[in-house]
Amino acid sequence: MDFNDTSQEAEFRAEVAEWLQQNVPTREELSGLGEIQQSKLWQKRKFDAGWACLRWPKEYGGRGATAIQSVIWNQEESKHPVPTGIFQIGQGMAAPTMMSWASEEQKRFHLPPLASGEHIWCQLFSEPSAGSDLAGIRTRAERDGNDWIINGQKIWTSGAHYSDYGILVVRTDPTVPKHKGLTYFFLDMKSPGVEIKPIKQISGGANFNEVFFTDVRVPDEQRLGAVGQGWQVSLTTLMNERAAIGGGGGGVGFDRVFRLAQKLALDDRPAIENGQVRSALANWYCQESGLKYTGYRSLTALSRGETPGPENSIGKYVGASKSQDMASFAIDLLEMAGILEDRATATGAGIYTGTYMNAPGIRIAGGSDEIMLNILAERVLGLPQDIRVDKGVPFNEVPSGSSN
Amino acid sequence: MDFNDTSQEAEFRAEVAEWLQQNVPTREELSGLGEIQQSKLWQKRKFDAGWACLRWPKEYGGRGATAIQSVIWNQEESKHPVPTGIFQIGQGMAAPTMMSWASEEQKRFHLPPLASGEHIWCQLFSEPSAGSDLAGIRTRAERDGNDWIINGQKIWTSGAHYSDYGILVVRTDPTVPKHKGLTYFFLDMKSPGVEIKPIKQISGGANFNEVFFTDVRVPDEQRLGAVGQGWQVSLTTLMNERAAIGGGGGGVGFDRVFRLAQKLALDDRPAIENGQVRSALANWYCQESGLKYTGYRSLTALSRGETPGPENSIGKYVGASKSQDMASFAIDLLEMAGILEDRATATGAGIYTGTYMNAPGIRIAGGSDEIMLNILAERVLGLPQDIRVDKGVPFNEVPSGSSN
Amino acid sequence: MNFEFSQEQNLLREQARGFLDENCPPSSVRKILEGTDSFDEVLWKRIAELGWLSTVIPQDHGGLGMSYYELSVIAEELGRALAPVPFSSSVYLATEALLLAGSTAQRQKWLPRLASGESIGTFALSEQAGRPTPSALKTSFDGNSITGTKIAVPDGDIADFAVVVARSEVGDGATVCLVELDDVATRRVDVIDPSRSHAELTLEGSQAELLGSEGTGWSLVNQLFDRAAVLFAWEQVGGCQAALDQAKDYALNRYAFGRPIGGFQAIKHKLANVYVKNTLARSNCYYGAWALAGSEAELPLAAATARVSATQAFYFASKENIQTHGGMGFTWEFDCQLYYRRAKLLSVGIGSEMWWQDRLVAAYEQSNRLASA
Amino acid sequence: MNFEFSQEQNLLREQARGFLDENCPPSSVRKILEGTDSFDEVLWKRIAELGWLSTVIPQDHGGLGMSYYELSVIAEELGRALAPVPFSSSVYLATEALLLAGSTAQRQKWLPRLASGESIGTFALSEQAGRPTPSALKTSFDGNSITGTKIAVPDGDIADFAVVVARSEVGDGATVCLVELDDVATRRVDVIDPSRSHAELTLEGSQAELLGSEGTGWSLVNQLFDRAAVLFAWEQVGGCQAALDQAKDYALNRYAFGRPIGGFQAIKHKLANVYVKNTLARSNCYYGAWALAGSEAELPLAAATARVSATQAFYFASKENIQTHGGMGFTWEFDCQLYYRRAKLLSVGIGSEMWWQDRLVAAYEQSNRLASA
Repeated sequence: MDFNDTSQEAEFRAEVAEWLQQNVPTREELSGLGEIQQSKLWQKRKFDAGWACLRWPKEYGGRGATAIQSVIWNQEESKHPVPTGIFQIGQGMAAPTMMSWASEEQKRFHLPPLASGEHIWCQLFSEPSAGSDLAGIRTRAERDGNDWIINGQKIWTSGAHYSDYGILVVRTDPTVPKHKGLTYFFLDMKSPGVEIKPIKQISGGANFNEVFFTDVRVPDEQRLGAVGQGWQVSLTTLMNERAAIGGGGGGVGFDRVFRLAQKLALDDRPAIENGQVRSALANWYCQESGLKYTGYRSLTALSRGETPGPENSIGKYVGASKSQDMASFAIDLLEMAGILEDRATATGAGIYTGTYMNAPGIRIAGGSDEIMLNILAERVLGLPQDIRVDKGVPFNEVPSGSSN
Repeated sequence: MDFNDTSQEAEFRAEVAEWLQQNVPTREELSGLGEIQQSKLWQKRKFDAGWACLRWPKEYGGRGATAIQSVIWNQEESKHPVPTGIFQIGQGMAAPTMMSWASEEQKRFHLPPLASGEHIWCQLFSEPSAGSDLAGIRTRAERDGNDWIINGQKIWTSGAHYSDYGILVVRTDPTVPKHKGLTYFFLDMKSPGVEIKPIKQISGGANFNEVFFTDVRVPDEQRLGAVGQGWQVSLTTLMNERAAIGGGGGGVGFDRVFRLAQKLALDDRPAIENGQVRSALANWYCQESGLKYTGYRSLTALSRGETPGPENSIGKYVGASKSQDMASFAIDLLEMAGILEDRATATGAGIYTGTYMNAPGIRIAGGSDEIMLNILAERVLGLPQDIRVDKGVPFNEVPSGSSN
Repeated sequence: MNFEFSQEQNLLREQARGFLDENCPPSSVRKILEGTDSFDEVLWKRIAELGWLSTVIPQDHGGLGMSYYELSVIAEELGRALAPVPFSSSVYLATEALLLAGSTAQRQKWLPRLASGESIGTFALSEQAGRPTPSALKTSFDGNSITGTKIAVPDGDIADFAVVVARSEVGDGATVCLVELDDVATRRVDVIDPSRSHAELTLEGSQAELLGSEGTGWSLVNQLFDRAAVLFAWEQVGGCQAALDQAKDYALNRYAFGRPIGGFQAIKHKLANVYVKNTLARSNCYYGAWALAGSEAELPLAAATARVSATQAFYFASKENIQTHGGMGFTWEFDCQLYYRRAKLLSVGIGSEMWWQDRLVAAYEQSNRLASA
Repeated sequence: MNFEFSQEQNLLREQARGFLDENCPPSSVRKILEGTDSFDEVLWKRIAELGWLSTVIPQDHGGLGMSYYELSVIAEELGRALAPVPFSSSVYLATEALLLAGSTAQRQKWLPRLASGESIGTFALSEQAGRPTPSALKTSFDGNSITGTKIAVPDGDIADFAVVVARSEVGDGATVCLVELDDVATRRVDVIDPSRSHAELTLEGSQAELLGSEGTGWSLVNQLFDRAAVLFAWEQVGGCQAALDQAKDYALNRYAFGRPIGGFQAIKHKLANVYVKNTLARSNCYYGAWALAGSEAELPLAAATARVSATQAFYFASKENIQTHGGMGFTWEFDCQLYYRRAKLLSVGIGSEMWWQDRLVAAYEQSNRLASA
């Protein structure tokens, strides 16, 4: 057990740090560009210098680096204020799925533009009536010559409006049990019949979209896996999703609330001296620290060639409620000023209310708390699956209440 | 809404108080008697003066009093240190079942000795492999002429060793679905073939027993309800059980921990000044107060002739975990002295550890936390029942794993 | 002994619920939340016509002279409907302050206007982030005029007058004043629940008159908070129940894996726990209403108990309502957010959960001292 | 970067687990719990033979001179087995105190005996109910002899010597002494977990020698607690895992309503939550072990983090293990009680969860001061 770099690791880190130092875009370079242009500029620069998607093979635009090198890169890159989020779904979820299921030709065609930031991809999985029960999707694909014709609706699609491609699961046979009638495609988001509408969230933002399909044609060549094998292909994507979002809930962190408690008065003394404040802070520190070192342990496993398992579900599960409760507590500490969202009125206003309003979404996105607990119970502890009344039942005979 | 007595209520309360003042047994009267003799002495005295089982009709040994009079009696009686617990199952659960299901002759024969304390009854329901799933009992009864012959084992029977009679649910037909093959009896606990063994609990006490039946004969006259109707009869008993134990978890209460926190030092100041202590105490006070007034609201409903419903499950559910956590917290406040059970060593030693060790049993007895939540969800909120894989399946074909 | 509302009170509840179902559906709340109006003026006028504003105001001041049980019933229903009106500011705070400490002249001037809805009153205490204390107050009052800044004043942009807490060099360190807001600079501010408007008041030598006596202001704030806490708690409990109802309805009608999600124990037990917290909070509110209606001595403890449990219950019910709805609950379009926003707004409106936990224990200590004295 | 135990350390774990499975099954624990023996003497001798007592003692004092990673591995396995031996007293407390503050002579005299198991040491701080502070200490030390009463001293009835904290009029208010217990009156006392014996020590002018220097005792106690906390936390995490394993096995094999109870979400999610708490606690213990093995500066924060999360996890795992077992879990006959008792014993052994929460925040404050200085 050693937190320090080996000498090779230290050397690699120094190389990374120096390159970053010299190549991170300056303010002047970024000024006037929107977030997407900024992201693309930075991604292209990394790609050109061989620093994009480090773990990918070189022939697909990567560097063929080790897991630990990739971690070192991420640690060093995160020290700089560079935009990276918009490529996460394409590089983190679509690409691994392509690597497992696409043809060599498709990989050589699609992966380099993903690595270079030229193409952005999105994920078209969830539907209004299929969230936790993802395999219950209803969007239909019907064969027509060499094409498939897609009709239906997807939801919760991040970045659909600026994406070039999307990965898509659809139902090709509603007369067989639900997991067996699915097929997986990728498609050009500019295809005729694709309509994108933003969804406004309770936090006021609109990071997600609804995507409607009306007679959208997708060539059969863009199918990944066999017809009816869509669920297995989806699992490749979902496993990588879990690894990607495993890091925690984001939002307000321990240190910010700690500093708030140092600064604020409580009965004319610093709030940090209050036992209740100390106890709450200590518990959140334990959670943050526990998640951090659980992450380190996963990285170590990764660097030994092991696959990170469903235990990664812990991060989001614990992190989301922690954020929610910390934000709620911070608002309480601020008392009447806590509700202010007006930056002119109060220092830090809107930060805690922002997390308060965002956290409920984190508790749901990418698998709700309840789904995470089921995954941990079933796949880590080996407890039995829930009783499935839809097991073996043709999809079009499964009860669906009013939700269809 | 008024907490105060009406003038009739005040008059009744005065009458009760005066009678109690003059008739509660003195220390001299009780000295040398065991708990059971003490209880019987007091019960007989109440019975003779018309103060036993107030709500029962007079012809069965009661007083025909109103619900509110019964509450007033209980409030006044609880001000005196008199022993009453051993009659709870007989008077609170067996008697209401007899009133609903026994013949007039049986009621006139059995209820007065229950009211007078001459007879003590116990409840023979749970089995080693049928706890939460009470209808899964396996103890068999087979018809033999006018008798039934009982074989099997019951568990968690309070007071079996000093009881005169027991109420009993057994399986009379294992070839029909589980709820349909049960039949309900009462029996003489001195019947040949009844063997009683105490169960030692983790708290060190032995308040419960295992009861073994080997070819025990019970006359068919002692059947309550029809053959195969045992589940419905049991529900009468269980509804009354819930009302009887609805009051909460017992053990360490708020005021005791509050006083401990006033007395103990924490960093050289009274512990009660610490914010964490105040917050924890406030939360427990809210729970205790909430349970108390929920109880009052039930009494009001009762006094208006409404039946208390499954919402009474709240008391035990909330109270048990509250006791457990309060005891754990009090031990923590005492720090190293908290683990002492040696009364010679520490004031109040053993009180908190005693509750700590007892509370897990309260969370299970009379319906576990999980069963309580199911009851509230299904019967109060109207949510669907769990999926039942044993529904409609002949009992002897229901999977039972290794637990039979 | 009787621990339920009377038939008349329950009839009032039915009428109130019927009225609000019709005149204050979620779409009305949303209109204020999303628009620029500070409150629902039409609803406010109708509420005034029903006499709700005057419930506990004595008849000789233009009120109905009814009890706090009736006001509790109305508060619960307003909480259930999330009514976007200045009821809590004008009735629980301004009216109560006048009833507690107003001079004859002040009562004669303002109570009839508050009763009729002609005037809206509010209460202004907070000046900065954190729990207010007398020693941290900066607002000064010289006997005739007041200077200072008050933040996050509920309905501060629409109120005709505010009960304002100022520093005092004598007594308990605070003095309460009544300030007419006609000439005061008010600026509406964004808050977590825009269906209830808030403003910053900049007092620059504004005309002000004493309410109560100098140097007894902090004691008045505490008395006022105890009274308002019971009524805030009833609003919160109303919100709890509405959030639970919404979650339950959704859980019964939303299917996953071929059955209603309300049939999964994860959801069943979640909602049962919401029900448990709601029930305990409601029972504590009964206790609070009883104390508010008559028992001065028990009020501080009863108010804190009602307030703490209602605050906790509403936070829990509103967040688990969203969770039960899954992704749909996180959309702007669904009404789950309305309860979640209001839960937080009400929870700090007259002091946070932490603050009231502290007050609860202090009240218990005090009642023990009295009992042993 | 590498955040896992080495192959050699994992091999040690396997050996330790195999040894304890054989030599310390639950029936051995129960024998001490139910009997009159203070500890399992046979097991203790075998543990000594394996060298576990000497893990971190330097080779020139008869030890193995290994690292705290090896000791962490052993602590976890002892915790998992609930070993009824004075390991924590003698190794985490007495040995560590000598390593921290012992004079050359004291180290030369005692470390070899502790390493071989010939002597058992312990630590005596508490004198009364509540959190100890220097100002509340009554035990006095005059340079040669010590007088006072120490309660709830772990293994006080079987220890050969105790590290005893006495009052000091100088420095930080406390002085630590080493007291041989041959002539000291010790009285075994009943505690919540009788598988670990405790005694009251009555010191009446007993011969004592200074450990460290006068008036630095409280600082020594704090250093000692930070070190012991990591090792206690590993024992707790071992217990967590065993309780979870027991619950899971039962849930898979106990049927109700025609299926294993482990298939009901109420049980699935309960045990998943146990797993989550255990995992976070374990990860924090890794951090603690790393700090204990090398980073003085990070130790206070790392130790408190490991300790708080392990204490919470063990309480939760042990109580929900009983709950998962239903009525059977409440019987004396089942082993659930062993974890539940041990959880509480370990949780106050070197200071409660509350105490360590306070220490955690203090350590964070301190590390921030250092970082900004």
